[in-house]
Amino acid sequence: MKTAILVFPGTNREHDMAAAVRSISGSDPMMVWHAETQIPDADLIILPGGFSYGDYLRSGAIAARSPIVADLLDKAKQGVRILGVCNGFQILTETGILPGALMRNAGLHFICKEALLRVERQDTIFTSAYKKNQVMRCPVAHHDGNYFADDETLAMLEDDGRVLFRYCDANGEITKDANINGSRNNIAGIMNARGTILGMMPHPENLIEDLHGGLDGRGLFESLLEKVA
Amino acid sequence: MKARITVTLKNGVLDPQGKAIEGALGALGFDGVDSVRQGKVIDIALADTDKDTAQTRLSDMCEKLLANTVIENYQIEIL
Amino acid sequence: MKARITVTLKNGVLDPQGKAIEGALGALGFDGVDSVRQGKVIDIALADTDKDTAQTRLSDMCEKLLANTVIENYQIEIL
Amino acid sequence: MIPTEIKITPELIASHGLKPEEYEHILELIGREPTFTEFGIFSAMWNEHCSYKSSKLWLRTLPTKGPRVLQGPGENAGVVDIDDGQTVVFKMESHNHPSYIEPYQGAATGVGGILRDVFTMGARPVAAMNALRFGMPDHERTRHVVSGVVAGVGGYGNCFGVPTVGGEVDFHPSYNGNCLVNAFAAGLADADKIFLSEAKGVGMPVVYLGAKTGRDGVGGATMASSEFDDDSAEKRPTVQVGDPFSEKRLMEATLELMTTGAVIAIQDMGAAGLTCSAVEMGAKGNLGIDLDLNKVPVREENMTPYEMMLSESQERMLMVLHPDKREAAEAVFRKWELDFAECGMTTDNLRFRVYHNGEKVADLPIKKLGDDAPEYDRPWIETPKPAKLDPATVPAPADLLESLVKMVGTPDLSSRRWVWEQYDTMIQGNTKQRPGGDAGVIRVDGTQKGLAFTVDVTPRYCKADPFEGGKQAVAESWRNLNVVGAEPLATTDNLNFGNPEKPEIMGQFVGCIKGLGQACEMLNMPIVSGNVSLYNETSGEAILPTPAIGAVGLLPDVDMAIGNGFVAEGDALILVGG
Ligand SMILES: Nc1ncnc2c1ncn2[C@@H]1O[C@H](COP(=O)(O)OP(=O)(O)O)[C@@H](O)[C@H]1O
Repeated sequence: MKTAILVFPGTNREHDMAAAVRSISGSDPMMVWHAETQIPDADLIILPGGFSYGDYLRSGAIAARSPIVADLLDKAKQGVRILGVCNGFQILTETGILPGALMRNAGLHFICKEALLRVERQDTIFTSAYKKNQVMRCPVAHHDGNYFADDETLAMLEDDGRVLFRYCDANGEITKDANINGSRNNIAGIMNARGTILGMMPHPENLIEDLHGGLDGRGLFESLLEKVA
Repeated sequence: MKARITVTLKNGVLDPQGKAIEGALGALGFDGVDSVRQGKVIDIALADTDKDTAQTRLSDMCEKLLANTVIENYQIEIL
Repeated sequence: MKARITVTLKNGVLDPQGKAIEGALGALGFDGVDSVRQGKVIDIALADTDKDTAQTRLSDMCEKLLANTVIENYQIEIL
Repeated sequence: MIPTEIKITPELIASHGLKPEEYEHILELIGREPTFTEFGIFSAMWNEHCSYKSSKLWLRTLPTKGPRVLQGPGENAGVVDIDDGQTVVFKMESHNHPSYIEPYQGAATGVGGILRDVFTMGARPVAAMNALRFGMPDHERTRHVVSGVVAGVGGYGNCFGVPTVGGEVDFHPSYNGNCLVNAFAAGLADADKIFLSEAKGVGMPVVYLGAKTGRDGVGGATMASSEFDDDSAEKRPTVQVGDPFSEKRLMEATLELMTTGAVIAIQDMGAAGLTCSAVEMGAKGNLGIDLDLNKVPVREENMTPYEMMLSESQERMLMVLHPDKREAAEAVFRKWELDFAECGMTTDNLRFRVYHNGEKVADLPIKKLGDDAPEYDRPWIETPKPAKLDPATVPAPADLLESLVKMVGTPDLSSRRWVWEQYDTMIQGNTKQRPGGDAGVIRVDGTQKGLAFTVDVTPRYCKADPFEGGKQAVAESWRNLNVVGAEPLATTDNLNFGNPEKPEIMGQFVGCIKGLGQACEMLNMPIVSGNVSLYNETSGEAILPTPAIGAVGLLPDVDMAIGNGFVAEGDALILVGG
């Protein structure tokens, strides 16, 4: 399994992501600089968290116009697996690879804490190591994680089962209180129609070893890296 | 040539910043504030001298970068 | 009554956002962009019917909340 | 020889924070009237902030050496050995005044400044803390200051990508008009890859890297410079705006550059950026420096030499590079899209010479700028010991539970979660103990070792008894490290006091220094870096004496770190100590 991690000026969670990939797959990911025009052959492309271009103008907006993105669009069409986390998710929406937009958190503050997510489906390449409706712990650290899509888009996402993670309470209920950032339908992560691309705000890569106080994030990488026991 | 681009949220798109300002104005005792929406202005100085080319280039800039047309409208004003 | 408040950075204050946008426009091939500065617009709907009171209240709002007068200027326009 | 554009009047001298006798001393030193630019350079070098003229004498009494100390005070940050050829590099610094004027940007640029101090040494920042002190919650400005400062600390640190692992928040009326923002940062570097500010070699290029120079913070001088001001309709703001995105690139570029072998000496530009950094590099290396201001990247038109030399624009570095590594260096600068320019050269004449538009605008003896800065033995009076409180005179609370609930609800004891949830506490994936414990703990990446961090001081103790209060701050930080299982290594301090020209205030300062010095000595926690912030007063009222102590400890095995939560029902509670 070959993994490529895209790095933009201002990306800052590429090492966390690389550590997760290494820990679970046993091999080092390739780091790909945004100014390249070609992403090396990889089975999985990851857009990690951070503040690409300072998140100036809009989060992910300037990164989404980087040279490397033309090839990212091609790879997306070809069906290469893509994971965008946090700023990576914002970049995926800004490129149009995923629908919707990520707006300022409803509370306006940056939020860094552990959230609870409900895993909506088990039958995807991203979640096969989890159970359907499992409640997983997952850290969040973002300022612009408030997912917005218009009614029509939202209905399509829901009808097609493309919502993979939602903010929930300890019982797995999708409540207003559990919705840490004001996202529509408590959405924390969505897929493309083919189920090959996932964008999510929370950081599974920051909950993968005992030091982090939990292992709930591992499942995502185990699913993707086909290492499910 | 100078231009001002105003980028505002589309109707129906929730505006957390606007809402927060509305709340804060209320808390400061300003009553009768019915709604607040926040947007951006981008002031650009261009080398262009022709108004029409400038206009075309500016709307191109908006479409390609300055506005996210999924949630935002834009308006160009040449000053 | 509707009003638009435009808040811009004072001259000489560093505008990292504007600078980043300028760089991005250049990278997208838009040449001749001499400078970019980013500001805010705040659109307010007020219950007031008298223009003068509205104007006074709005500048009060700007001073107290909407603009950071240490680094920003504001401009009020009643629509 | 050098045109003097502006007459130096007593008012100008006062507005630059210099005393008439200090100006006399300048005249003696150079044997003529300084040019306006030279005058600005002196005022920058000789102000309290740069010269430590009121505190130096006392700072020398602090214990700064130890078997693990590789670099004590005097560089951008202290360096402490953590075994296996690795070091932890750390420092704490205040940004009090700017944070009160413009809370968000003031706090943000404070964080930026301390991060720069750490990576300038060649260390990648791995942990941050912030000690914050605000006025009373019901004071009209407090809410604005608190929310701005916290958002600013977070806004900068989160974007830059360093986990915040601890801090303090206190409220007291003495901070109503003068908040305190003390930022701490720590980084990791290999012991043989530490970079210092001492220039070496004659004829070496002096290179400017980072953001362009603007008129930011050219403050004490607004009055004077307004005479040049074309659009004086708008008073020039002197607030510095932080750009964490530039800082992140500046760090990556700096660390990458260091691996190429190009860097001989490096110094970040903090307060009075170009002046202090250039003088320091030259003076330390016994070399002169020539600067050509026309080469300096500028953000605004028609900047005067005075303004450029005093600008406090953020996210800038000055370095002396190997001439034969020019290309490698340029490639790094270009990759990270940073402005850079070869703007000067080292010389063997021990002069600090500045040129602008082909004219020499300053020509000063470089060593004297620093070494001959005034130093004062300010009169001080010992703080009278408060009368002992007789416990019998204090009525016992009627209802203990009610009192407890009340205490838990006070501003000083309530939860700080609202604050630290706005900070990224787990980025880099090595955080073991996030804020909420006694000390923050991180793993040293790629090893089993852990580092623990805490920042402490109880200002009301220091007010009551500066000596005991100083000792207590050190003892508490020592205990905080101990209880998470760390061996205390060393400390950094941030000494925040009122006006040192008042003997009572100077007495507080002296008392605290003696106390914390003694405690550091006895507990084997040398002070390896620090910062002094004086004149924290509003309308003659000083803040509580606030000597914040930042301490760092080492854990051989990070997994052995102990948290402060109860683990299981039925566990025994044991009270240790007396
Ligand atoms: N400004 C801050 N930034 C980050 N963490 C903070 C801040 N203020 C307080 N904390 C954290 O909140 C917790 C409680 O703070 P405090 O009441 O000062 O603790 P203590 O009295 O045990 O030192 C500590 O873990 C501390 O590190």
